Amino acid sequence: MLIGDRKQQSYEPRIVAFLCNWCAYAGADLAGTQRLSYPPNVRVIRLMCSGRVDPGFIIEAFLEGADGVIVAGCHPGECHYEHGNRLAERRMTTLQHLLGFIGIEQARVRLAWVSAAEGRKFAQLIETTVEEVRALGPFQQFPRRAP
Amino acid sequence: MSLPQVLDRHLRDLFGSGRVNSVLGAIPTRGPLGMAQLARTPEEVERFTLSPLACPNLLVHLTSKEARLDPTRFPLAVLARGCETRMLNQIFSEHGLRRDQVYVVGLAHCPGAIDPRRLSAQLPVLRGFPEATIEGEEVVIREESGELARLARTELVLERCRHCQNHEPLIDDYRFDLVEEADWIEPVSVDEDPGVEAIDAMIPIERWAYWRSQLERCIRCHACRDACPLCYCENCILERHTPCWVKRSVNLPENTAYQLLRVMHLVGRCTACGECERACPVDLPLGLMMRKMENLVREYYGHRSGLDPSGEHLLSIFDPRDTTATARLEQ
Amino acid sequence: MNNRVGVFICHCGKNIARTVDVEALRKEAAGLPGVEWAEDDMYLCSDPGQQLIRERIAEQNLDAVVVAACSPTLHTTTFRRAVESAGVNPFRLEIANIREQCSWVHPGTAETTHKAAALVRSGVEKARRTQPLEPIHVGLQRAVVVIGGGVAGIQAALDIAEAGYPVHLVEQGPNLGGRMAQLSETFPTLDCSSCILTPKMVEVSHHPLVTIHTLAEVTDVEGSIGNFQVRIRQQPRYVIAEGCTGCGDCVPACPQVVPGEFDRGLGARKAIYIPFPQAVPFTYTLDREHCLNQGPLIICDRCAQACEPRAIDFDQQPSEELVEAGAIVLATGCDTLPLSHFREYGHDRHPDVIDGLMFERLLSASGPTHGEIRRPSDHRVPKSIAFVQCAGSRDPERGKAYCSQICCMYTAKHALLYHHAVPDGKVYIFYIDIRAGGKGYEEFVERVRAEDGINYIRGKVAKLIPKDGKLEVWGVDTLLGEQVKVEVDLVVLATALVPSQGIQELARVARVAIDGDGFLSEAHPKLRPVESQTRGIYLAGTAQGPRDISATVAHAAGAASKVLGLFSHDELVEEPTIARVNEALCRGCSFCVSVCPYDAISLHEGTAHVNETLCRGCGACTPACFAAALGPRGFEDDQILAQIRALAC
Amino acid sequence: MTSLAYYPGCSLKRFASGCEIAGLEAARRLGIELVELERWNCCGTVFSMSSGERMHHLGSLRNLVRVQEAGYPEVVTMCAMCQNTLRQVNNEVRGDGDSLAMMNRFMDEEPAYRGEVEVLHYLTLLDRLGSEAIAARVERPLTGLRVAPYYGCTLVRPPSAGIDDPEDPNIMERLLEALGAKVVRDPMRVECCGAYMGVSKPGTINVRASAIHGSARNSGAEALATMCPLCAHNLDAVGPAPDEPALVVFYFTQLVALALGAKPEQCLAATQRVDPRPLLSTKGLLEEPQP
Repeated sequence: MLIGDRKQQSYEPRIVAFLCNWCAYAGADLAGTQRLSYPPNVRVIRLMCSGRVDPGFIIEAFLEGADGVIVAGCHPGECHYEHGNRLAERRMTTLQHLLGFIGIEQARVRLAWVSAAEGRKFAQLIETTVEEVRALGPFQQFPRRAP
Repeated sequence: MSLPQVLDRHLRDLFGSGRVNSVLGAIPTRGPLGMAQLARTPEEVERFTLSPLACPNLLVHLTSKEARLDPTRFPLAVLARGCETRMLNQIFSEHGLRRDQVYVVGLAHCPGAIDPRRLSAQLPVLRGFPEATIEGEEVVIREESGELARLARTELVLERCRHCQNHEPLIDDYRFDLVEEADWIEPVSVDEDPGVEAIDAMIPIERWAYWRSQLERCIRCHACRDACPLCYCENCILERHTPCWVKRSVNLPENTAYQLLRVMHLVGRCTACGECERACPVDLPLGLMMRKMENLVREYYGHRSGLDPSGEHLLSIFDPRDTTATARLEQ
Repeated sequence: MNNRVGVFICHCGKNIARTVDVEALRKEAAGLPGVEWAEDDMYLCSDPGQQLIRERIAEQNLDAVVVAACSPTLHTTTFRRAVESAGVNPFRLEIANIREQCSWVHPGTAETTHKAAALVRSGVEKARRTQPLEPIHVGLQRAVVVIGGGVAGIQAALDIAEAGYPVHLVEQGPNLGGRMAQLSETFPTLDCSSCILTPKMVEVSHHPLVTIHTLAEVTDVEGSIGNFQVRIRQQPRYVIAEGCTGCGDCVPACPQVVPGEFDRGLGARKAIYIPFPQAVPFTYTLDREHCLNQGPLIICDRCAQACEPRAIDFDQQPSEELVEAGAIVLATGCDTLPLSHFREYGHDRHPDVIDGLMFERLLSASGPTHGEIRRPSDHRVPKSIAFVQCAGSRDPERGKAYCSQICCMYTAKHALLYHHAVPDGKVYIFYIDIRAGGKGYEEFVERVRAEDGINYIRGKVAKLIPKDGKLEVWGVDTLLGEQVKVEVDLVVLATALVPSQGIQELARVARVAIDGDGFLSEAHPKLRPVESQTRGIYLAGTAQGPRDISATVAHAAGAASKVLGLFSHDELVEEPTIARVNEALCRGCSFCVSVCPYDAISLHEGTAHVNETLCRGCGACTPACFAAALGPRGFEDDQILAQIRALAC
Repeated sequence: MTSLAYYPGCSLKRFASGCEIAGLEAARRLGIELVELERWNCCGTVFSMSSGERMHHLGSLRNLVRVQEAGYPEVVTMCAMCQNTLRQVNNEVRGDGDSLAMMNRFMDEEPAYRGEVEVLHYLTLLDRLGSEAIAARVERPLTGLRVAPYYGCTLVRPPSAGIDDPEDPNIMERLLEALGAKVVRDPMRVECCGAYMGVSKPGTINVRASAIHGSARNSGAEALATMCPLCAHNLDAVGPAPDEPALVVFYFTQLVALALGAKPEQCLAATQRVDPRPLLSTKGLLEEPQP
């Protein structure tokens, strides 16, 4: 397998990002067309709406090896499906507090609003998240599933 | 100590009038726990007891697989205390059961239920069929030979009774006072929850160290899930393999995923009744997570499950004012 | 599980190949479980590129395809057609975005290729779990309901009826015409407004395919694009339309005199009336609110006596009608900011402070003063007039933040028409900026500015002080840097355009979005200005925002063309990526019912059911259902979990 | 007899004492006892508001601390400028915790201000009682007296510290109707009287005064009524040019006291250049009220 084993190199956090198709994913594309640069630690999964993100996905991401998770959707009031982002807000908030309660740092899960016109903001979101998760260190709470 | 005369006759009338096919209540057992019992005939009613020592998990028998496979038990009458009527409301609001399937015998002026573990910790020598009555802030334990002990109520009752806000049934078709109106004094409901506060005070590493030591002991016997009156899914995703959310192996990561997913499926529904913790064979402090989440949804969204039989589910709606600290990049 | 997946990696010239080691990526992809074939190519989106994919599908008998190239927003349809033409279901195509979200934003290091490999792995895992999906075909009702009988509604109705489809034109007022019917002349050509509007009104009233409902309102809208059920509530006119010949004998007989809404309160009308002579339908209306007969008790029947064809019927009842329609056009027009809003101008205590629409009525030959400009207080011809531009517009603190677009032009027109009527009259126009962007508009304003007696003063008006029968206008001339005090006989405020009354309620009923200022929200401000955010409901005219008559007509014609585009298909073809319920797992808890923004899910005998035309596939219902009994095709739990596994390690 | 904290302000103790005497008497007749604060200092006048410098606002803040110490939830003031300054400072510190904390630290010998005091102008106090309650206590209705209320600036601007609509105030009109007077709604009632401009450019006050008096006279008024000592000084003490006729300028409290049946010397204690007695006697408003 070509994948370098992350543990030997200096610690590079692995971030999984769930982006909503209409705003955050388009914002990420815009960062590309603007040729901005941001760390390659983030791997994107495209969903139709941030309202589709099941709290279980975040738990699975940690199980499978992620050190941090981003869920990004449209700004409140701009959701393509009216209020998918508002539903995501309650789900992610309750999940963050549950994870925090058992000792998984809340900062490992970040919910953010990025519009299709905010390429720079998307790049900045990636940078700050990677820095924050790097500061927290690798996900030590439990061993991950073998790839 | 069978049922008081008035209640006994009322339950028999329910059978007589064909209003119910069965009555669900508690019967005394050796030692302080009591057992849930489904009376199918009027005669079996007289075995029931209202003793605070006999408060088993009744409501799980309304939504369990057996209940679904045995529809003849409905319509069913249930002897329900305040907290149990709150759970009934939540089940009705989720269409787990129709309101007309359950005849609610509301047990009013509920002084609380004794926690068997706390009682045996304080009275290890207890045997036989003890009698217990709660008088104000004191619990009096009696045996045939007379009064055995007099202990503080808040030290003996279940955790949910210490925080109880519903001493009176929220819904009922018939009401019966456990304590006479004359000498009923509203028990003190305690706010602080040392267990949850202790963990809140910890820093993440300490919290994880504590929960790691607990979750490592989980044997994935599903007792917590099967004891929960709200976990009545046909094919629970924690057991599904396509897609596979939680793998079969019993180890720290899968156990953690199992409990996190179970709790997330109860957020906004759970009434913190504590039955999951009571059913756990390895004594995992599951009640801590449930009470933490119940406090959180009340503090953040002003949501208390089970107060309205037609209430909306917390995570299916939103409020324009929801601006919790999730989108930190915004601040 | 599809186990014969073909992975095609695009160089995109240098755009991907510069920072991603395409060869290593190809080797990596070839070794992935379920992958039968992996190949790279310079330009996959080109015809040779697509031909390459088609050939490989045939050669290697591939059952799913992953294209690692640019963002799916660019070529998804292109590649879907390519795979479909080679016999693979178009929804078994997955695109890995290794350009915008990988090669363009990361340096040419090994880590970038690792990331590209992970994205390809994720695409493959999802592709292996895709199901063949067929687009959903829904029947289409080829009829339309146009709400609003002004020039926008009329234009939309005519264009659609001309194309051969039935139209229900619903107007709240007693007759068609809307705002335009109240105007005297129109800028910049000074055409008589009713002369150019009446032929359109007559044409629409005689068109066989157009059914006109006046004194009617839409009270309920059910269903979705292609299959709306619209409930129209008809208020009683108390005059039998067929019987009424329009002779007008009833009017002199009626004892009840009432301020006329059509004349904005400047003129009076009887309880039985017709708003203006060219009204269509040309039928009188009895306004029971002001008629002496209140309720069932009839104490005065003079109009009935005077009506020779016996066309008055006091006990007509409201009626309702349910209309099937495939599309709805909202053309509810606009209103102006009420004068009571301008306390600093003291309107409520001074009749000679009026708004632009009232001045139009004074100019109009069918108006209360038969075209002679006379001021409301003492009916004398005003010797001097002050026009106040931006009254309530471009005023975020006390009024509306937006520019109402048409006031500069109609004020110039008012000034010119007044100058023609009273050559020695003095005109002061207080403005901030003159906006004359249309064809021939700037030239028109220059022509007005050149007239002597017309003074453009750049500055806002602070106060109006009534002073012995005249009005002292306190303003400022920012160009000269001086305060200005001018005494005039009449003040005309060019008040801001605001959405029409009742738009809030109609938007709630039709479930369409409204913007911050109360205008209807368009699907996209630049690219989809005539569509609402609700599919199948289109917007025409000032209901969507301030615009002049020519822009309104063009906007309405645009809405009509969208409707005709929809009706040109035999049926509606819907994206198949909508939610599907697994009845066996559904507990009937209805959590999904309350979460759906489109009310697409309902409970039938304790099991959830998805209305395929309403569901848009957002997936908000899936996390709400913890029995995981429903999910949008194309974004199912197993696919996403597989993607997480592929990406997280 | 309800009692409220009362902050007089400097002018009401000297130049505008007539306003205070009439105001206290009228309040007493309406069953309100205005208890003057033991210690109070100058409110800093509108001058202090000209800069955002927090140190200049300590004057008003110290007065609010005095009210808080005395334990009253509200403080009443008659002078338009005092209520304007006190309310602007109150709004400011309530909205900005940091500067309040800094100011509290600076005034180390004073207890910290908690921001719970409400500042109430005398007119708002009367308006709160309601026209019926006031009309019921009128013993000498001001019938026939044509009065034009004059607000000036500090009673209504800025809106956050104003007691009524800055463009179209109505509070004095409502109260005058309750007192039986003939209300004249003059359009110049919210125009500036020239304020301190008289100091640097003496002529301006005459110009402003003649415009205001002229407009009120055109609207048919015989007298002006104001609640601001500075406006009263400019409109009466300075007034229009000597050769122009000038209207009587009352403090509004004088009219209230007069209507409620107070003795004339209590109502006319103010030093008015244009003597109000001839006007009042023609209206029969100087006799004892009939029982």
